[in-house]
Amino acid sequence: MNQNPYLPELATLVEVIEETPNIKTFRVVLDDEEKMRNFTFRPGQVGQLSVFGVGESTFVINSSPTRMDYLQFSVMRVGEVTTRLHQLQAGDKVGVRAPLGNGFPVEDMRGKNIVFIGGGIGMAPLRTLFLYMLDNRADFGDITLLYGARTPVDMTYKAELPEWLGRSDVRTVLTVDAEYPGWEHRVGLIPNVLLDLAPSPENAVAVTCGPPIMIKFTLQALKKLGFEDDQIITTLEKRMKCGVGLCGRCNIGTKYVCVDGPVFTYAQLKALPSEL
Amino acid sequence: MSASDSRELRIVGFLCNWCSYGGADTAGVARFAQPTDLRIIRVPCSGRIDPLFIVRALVNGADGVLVSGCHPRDCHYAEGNFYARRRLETLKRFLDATGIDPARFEYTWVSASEGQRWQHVVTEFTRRIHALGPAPLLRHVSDGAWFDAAAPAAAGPACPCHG
Amino acid sequence: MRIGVFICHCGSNIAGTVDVRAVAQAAKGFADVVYASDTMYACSEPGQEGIIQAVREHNLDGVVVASCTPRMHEPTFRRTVERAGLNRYCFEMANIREHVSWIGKDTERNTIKATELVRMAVEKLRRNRPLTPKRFDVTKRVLVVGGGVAGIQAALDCAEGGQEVVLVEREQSIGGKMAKLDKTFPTIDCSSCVLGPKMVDVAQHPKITLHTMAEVESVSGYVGNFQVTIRKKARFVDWEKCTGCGLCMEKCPSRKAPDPFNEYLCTAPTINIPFPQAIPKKAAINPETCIMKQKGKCGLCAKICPVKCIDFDQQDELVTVDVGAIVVATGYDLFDWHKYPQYGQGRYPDVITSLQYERLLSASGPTGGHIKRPSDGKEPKTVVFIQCVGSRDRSVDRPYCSGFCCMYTAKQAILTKDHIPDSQSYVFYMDIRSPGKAYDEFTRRAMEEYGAQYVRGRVAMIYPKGDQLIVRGADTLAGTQVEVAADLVVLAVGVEAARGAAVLGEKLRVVPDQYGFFVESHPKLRPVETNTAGVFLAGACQGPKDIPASVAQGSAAAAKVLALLVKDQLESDPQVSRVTPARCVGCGKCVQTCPFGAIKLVEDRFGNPKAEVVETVCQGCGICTVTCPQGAIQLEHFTDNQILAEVQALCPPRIRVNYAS
Amino acid sequence: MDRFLAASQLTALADDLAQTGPVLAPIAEGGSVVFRWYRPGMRIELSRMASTSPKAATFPQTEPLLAVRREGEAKTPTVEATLPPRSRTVVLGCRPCGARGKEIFGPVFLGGVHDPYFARRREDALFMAVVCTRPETTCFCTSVGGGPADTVGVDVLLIPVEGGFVARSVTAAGEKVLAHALFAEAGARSAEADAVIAKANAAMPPQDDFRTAPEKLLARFDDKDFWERQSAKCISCGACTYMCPTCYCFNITDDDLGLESRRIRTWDNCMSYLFTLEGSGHNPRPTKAHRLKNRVSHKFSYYPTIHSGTIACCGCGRCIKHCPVGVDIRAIVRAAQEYGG
Amino acid sequence: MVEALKTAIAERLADLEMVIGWEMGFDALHATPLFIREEGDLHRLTLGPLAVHNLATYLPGLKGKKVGVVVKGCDSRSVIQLANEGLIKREDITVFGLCCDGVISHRKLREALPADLGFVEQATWHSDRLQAVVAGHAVEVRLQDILADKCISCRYPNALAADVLVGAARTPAPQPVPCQDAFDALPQAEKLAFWEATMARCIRCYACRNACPLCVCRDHCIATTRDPLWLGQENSPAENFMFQMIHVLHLAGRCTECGECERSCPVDIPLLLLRRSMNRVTEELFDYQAGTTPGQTPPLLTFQVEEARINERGW
Repeated sequence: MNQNPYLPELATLVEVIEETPNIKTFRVVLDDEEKMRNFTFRPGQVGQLSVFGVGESTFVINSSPTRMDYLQFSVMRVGEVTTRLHQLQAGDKVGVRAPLGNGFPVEDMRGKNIVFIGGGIGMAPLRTLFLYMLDNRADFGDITLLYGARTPVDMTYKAELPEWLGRSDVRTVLTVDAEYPGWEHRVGLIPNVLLDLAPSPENAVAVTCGPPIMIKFTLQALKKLGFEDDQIITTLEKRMKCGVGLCGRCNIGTKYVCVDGPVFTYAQLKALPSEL
Repeated sequence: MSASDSRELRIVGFLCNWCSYGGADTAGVARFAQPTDLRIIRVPCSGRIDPLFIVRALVNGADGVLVSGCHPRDCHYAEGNFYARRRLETLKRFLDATGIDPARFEYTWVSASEGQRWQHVVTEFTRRIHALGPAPLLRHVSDGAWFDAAAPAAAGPACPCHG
Repeated sequence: MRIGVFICHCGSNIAGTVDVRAVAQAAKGFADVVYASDTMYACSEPGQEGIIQAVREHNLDGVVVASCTPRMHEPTFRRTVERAGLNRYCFEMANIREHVSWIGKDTERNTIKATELVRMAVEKLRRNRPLTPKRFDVTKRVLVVGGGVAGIQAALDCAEGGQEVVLVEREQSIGGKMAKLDKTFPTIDCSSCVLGPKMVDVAQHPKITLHTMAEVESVSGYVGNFQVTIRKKARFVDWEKCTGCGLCMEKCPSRKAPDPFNEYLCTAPTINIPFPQAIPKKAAINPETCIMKQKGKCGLCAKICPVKCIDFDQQDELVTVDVGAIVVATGYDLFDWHKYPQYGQGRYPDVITSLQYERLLSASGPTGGHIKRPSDGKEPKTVVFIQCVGSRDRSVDRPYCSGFCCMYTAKQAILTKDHIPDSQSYVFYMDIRSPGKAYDEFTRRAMEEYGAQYVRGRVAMIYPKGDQLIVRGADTLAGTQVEVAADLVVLAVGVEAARGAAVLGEKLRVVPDQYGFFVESHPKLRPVETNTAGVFLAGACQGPKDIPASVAQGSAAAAKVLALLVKDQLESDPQVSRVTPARCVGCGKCVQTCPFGAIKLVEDRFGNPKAEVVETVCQGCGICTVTCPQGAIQLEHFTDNQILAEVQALCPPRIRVNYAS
Repeated sequence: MDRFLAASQLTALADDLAQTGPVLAPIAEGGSVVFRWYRPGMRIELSRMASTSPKAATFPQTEPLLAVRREGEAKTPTVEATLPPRSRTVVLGCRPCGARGKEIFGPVFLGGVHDPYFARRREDALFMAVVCTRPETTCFCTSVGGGPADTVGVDVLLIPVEGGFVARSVTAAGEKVLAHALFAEAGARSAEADAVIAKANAAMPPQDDFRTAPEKLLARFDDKDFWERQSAKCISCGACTYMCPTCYCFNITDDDLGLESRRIRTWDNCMSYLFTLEGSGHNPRPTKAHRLKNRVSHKFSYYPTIHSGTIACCGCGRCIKHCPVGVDIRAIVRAAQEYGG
Repeated sequence: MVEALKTAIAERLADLEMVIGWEMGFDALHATPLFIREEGDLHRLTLGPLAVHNLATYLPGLKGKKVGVVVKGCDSRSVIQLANEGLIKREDITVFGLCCDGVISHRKLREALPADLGFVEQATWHSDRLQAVVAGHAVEVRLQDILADKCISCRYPNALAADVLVGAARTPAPQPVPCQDAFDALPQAEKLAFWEATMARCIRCYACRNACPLCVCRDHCIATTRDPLWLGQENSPAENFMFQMIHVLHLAGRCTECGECERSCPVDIPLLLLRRSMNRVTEELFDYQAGTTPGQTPPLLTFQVEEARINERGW
């Protein structure tokens, strides 16, 4: 990259979707039409969204490279930038620096059975890969999506769930932590539901993302099911500023999450110092 | 008065909502003419005024800062101006050490009914600030980012003891 | 954010000296402003509709109105933006009328100033966030403190309005000062005949719980949810059983108990019912003078009591009640006239207060309604009334007018003539203040029909001569010295805040003014509210008042209480402090300085102390925000960032965006 | 090429160079010696090492990155990179360790990613370093690959000799500067200069052998007790990182000026709690033990591991000398190396 | 004195997680904090004019632990103040107090030596005289000539509220600090110019803040937060100065004048000029010296309805 790595592309919010009380999804189109046309990225890569005058924050591009009408980011309101992002409306301008990071090892996953396990906002990085696989369905084996949230209210991508549930070429399972009026799907914690589904580790890759506590127990469940460390893929979240491996925040030992990640296999993570 | 003749200076007012802001309203209702330099920031109580707001304004180039609250014992929140009095007096007496003229900062008490007093306070304070003239401004630009050969040498007059 | 800015002409009030179009035009250039216009009267119906329409048309999520003071129309416009579908806190006002157009004539400067005030408002608004009030349940019960006529009226009105009432009175009976009066002006009707039935109503009303000989011990909580502890003082009589037969009073051997009801003109039996119409009509023992309590023997009352209700071991009792609102009606006390050297400072028994005189006039008083002077029981023929004793006198720090002394002095002069037709009254006065319905006519009658001699002037001294008192003063109208040889001197002693008002005020967080009267929320528009939500004022505790005014205020306070308690839930103002627990180090400085006890330290799940704001108690002063060095507690709607944004809007930092170009 | 600069001409040289571009020099000020942008009248002080490092020449504490303007009624933003203006920048009178320090930036800022701000400043900077004739108690440049007359990153070496300096060009750019009229023939002084260098090298204390540091530090990664003891006296300030010629961690923040805003890069400090604090409240380096571990390990383990053994430390000793509580990075690395044999 | 202290510490060490003292540091002119965890560490303990650090700074970070701390008179005030503000629990702390003869100012020492401190080859104390070899030159310096300014004006040489007091009590003999007097005498405009020039060399490393025993926000200091956003990150004189204003105002009525801010500053900014000025104000106004009386409320956390020393200004 020989251009200014700090310089964001101007982009326009084309749609803002309120997913949950504290998560919004932003659909973004680069103002430079040619750049938008030529924009390529790998599922799992991230982007930095700028609110000018406020700052930048990192989010995974959760749209699929196979559907390039817009780039999609889902944002949970936690800090200054995310709060200001939440105040934006369609038509407002933001800055985008993308793609950054490594993305999922899609090539290595071809021909394999894929198990997605997503919790809460952790569904965002899975969505991009999930859609990518749906659009290249023939390249992959069985696809299972287990998606859980605390309550139905906290579930993102509600508009798409019926379609996913309705597809015969994927198995979509939804769960919430506790009974909820009107909820017709599973009730139970993700790791428990996962054990219940018991996907086979044979020729399979598990892709998981979610809050730390969920990851911890999901890993245990996957081990119990016979998944090896290199069959488990996750994506990390770290405080980032530059996004290009300079500013010194997001390293775990010698690895910079913004450049060498955010996607790691569990085997790779185990080889790193324990500083998550 | 001279204030209205010369260039306007930057005077920031912090007024409590219940007394002094009301007092300024009362002065307005009574059409008590005042110099136009002052800009008022409304806060619920003089106890909400962090002395650092005043410092921030002065560092940013305010020529004067005027704080006004309810008279002692008349605070809407019972105690806010008692805390304010200690904080503000401490700041005022300290300012000299910073090199910022303490006369550029004043605090007082004006009740909601004291429109005339408010007019007097504003007029006098504005007169005082005009007598002092524009405040010297600290540099807001760091050397490191860009070297500007035209900028004055950073080493100004030194403290006699510290070289 | 998408901000709309509306610059109000206010007819020519603003537009006369501010170029409102220029301000609107400039506002279009401000950050996040997508719409700006000027409007003739922003607060008018079309003005408000215009705002709503613009919000919808331009998809605004924040509104700035530049018009008059926010103290006037902020609530109006908040409702407007709410009607437009926005949160009411996504709104700011710039005061360009009271603070700009009305105080300066220079249009150019006013326009610049107005523009800057608008920019300031925009910069603050950019940092506003939607706030939603919390809802909480209301306790449907009201506490009335003080059983004088104002408190009685408030209690009855509240009870009639369907609310439960707890009435607390310090003395043994309700009735207050009015119960001591003989007649009332200007009708000369019998005071106890007017008040008595109301007192009985209180006693009999099923919704009213009455605690006399009781005081408010402590108050916690907040509007809708106060917890009040009441101390019921030991009366050594079981009032459940006492029938008020009065047998004990007759037999009690210790009859030298002070008699406050009769203004200490006489003494009372140690076990006593203060007056025949007392409510409750129950006896109580004064332990100071009780032989049994002092010496351990006697017990005569216990022996003769037909219902065996005497209990020498009775202790103070603490009762706790939950109430949603509190009416303070603690009335007044008399100024201590002994501070004046010229009236003898108590050396002359025949110098008495007007309230003592009322007791002498009263048929239920110590003299059975015959005017007999204290020294020798003689009927006075010459009575001198001195007005403004402790009123309108800076030298004793009582610069205010007590209001009703002129009237009762006139009444007492009339009654004196009625009682003793050959008597002559003299009234020393400063001015006669009688601005009430049929009041001035009344004072004229005292002079003209009853022959009271009004002397305009101050009394310089009183000294005894024989069995008379020589009252020497000035007649400022005649420009001469006057001397009157009086048989009795009655001082129209001014009123002051009731004893204990200051202590009660602290408990209730109601601020007294410099003379101890409680301060109302607004002298004109909120005369019975206080600045503590849910606490109301009635009667003379707020300032000197006569009976009709006190009754009116009692009713007014009751109306406020009823309007409050008719709601099942209340909303708390969301402009309160909020803690960011991650930034709180638990040092407790905020807890220490909060005047309302609205912050407490709680432990987080790791056992670290963290400040927590009780939103319903927090009044939104922001003292805590300044106290917290790490900015972990922020007053919503007046956060550091919001105020700093205003500062920066006025004094922008002189940093440069691009040095290279 | 060798030339001679009389000690008395140093100020004249600075004055002259400052006419055509910024000059960063160690200035005596308020009892301190700090690198400042030289302006006539300032006193250059070479007798002791400046407390701050010369890294501001290539990596100023504040570097504006972007300017954003919103213009017109639509307020559409335009974003512009605010690269520093091009102008030759002379660092006059730093030590060889200070010149070497910025070389640590290269593989990072001009490696996988190209940082145009650093690149431009690096290209425009010319380092005239003074040879150290005597080591301070905190000096350990020879243990990390440098030396008192090290020429890495140096354009002109100023070798103190009787009456002034022998100015020895190391690079072509350096040679160009030596053409300046204030420089005289070096003549026999060149030999004197060689002797000074030899003596300076000999004066250095025995070297530490930090070659095993990368693996030994990593081996200590999970030893909480070790790092807690090592960091016990650390007060988590940023004196060490801000003084350090090689520390390059930075922060990026926006300044909102209403219609305009800017994005600036400022030095940041890995010893600060906020440095890695995540939006969720989670902090991967929550204690000073975690943070000191990262700082030491970055310099002596991670960086050398990534960048073919180069230690990200120039041995200037500022972090030791100016640490308010005397934390000694040498001692920590040694302790890690010695630990467990 | 040091032996008596060692004995006292040894006696109590079993009940304490650690005792914080000093040991010699990286050279003969620098001591450094020592964390004594076992008796074996005790032999490293040192005292004397090089023991400059205020070890009370570590106490808030060790909250909840039983800790011993060695304090000079000035440092002991920090312990009291921290306890008064509830930032430490006094009962958790064992205070080993010293009767202090004063500590050196490294800056004054540097000025007194023929070459920079870093060139020291050896140094030994002979009571109040330092004999040193620096850059090949042998020199002798008297402590009284290089005494830290805070020691010149010291009113509390003997540790206050100590659990163990070591050494012979000294009679305080506070003298005016010449550099403060010189600063005070400057015309106002020159003061501002002085700060502008001085703040230009500030690098915002926050050593002054982190070394300050009373700066307990540390990880949450508003200097580096965005909400609230008090300070821009550009290191201009104005922003650097603003940071010092935050520091000094947050310490108003709390500063114990231990001088750690000034001592820690790597670029020698004379921060005590500000601290002393503020302390003078709070003493004038509230008759208050922070950290001298256990149980006292800091003056800005309380008030009096009638302030004896604040005159309402007439208009």
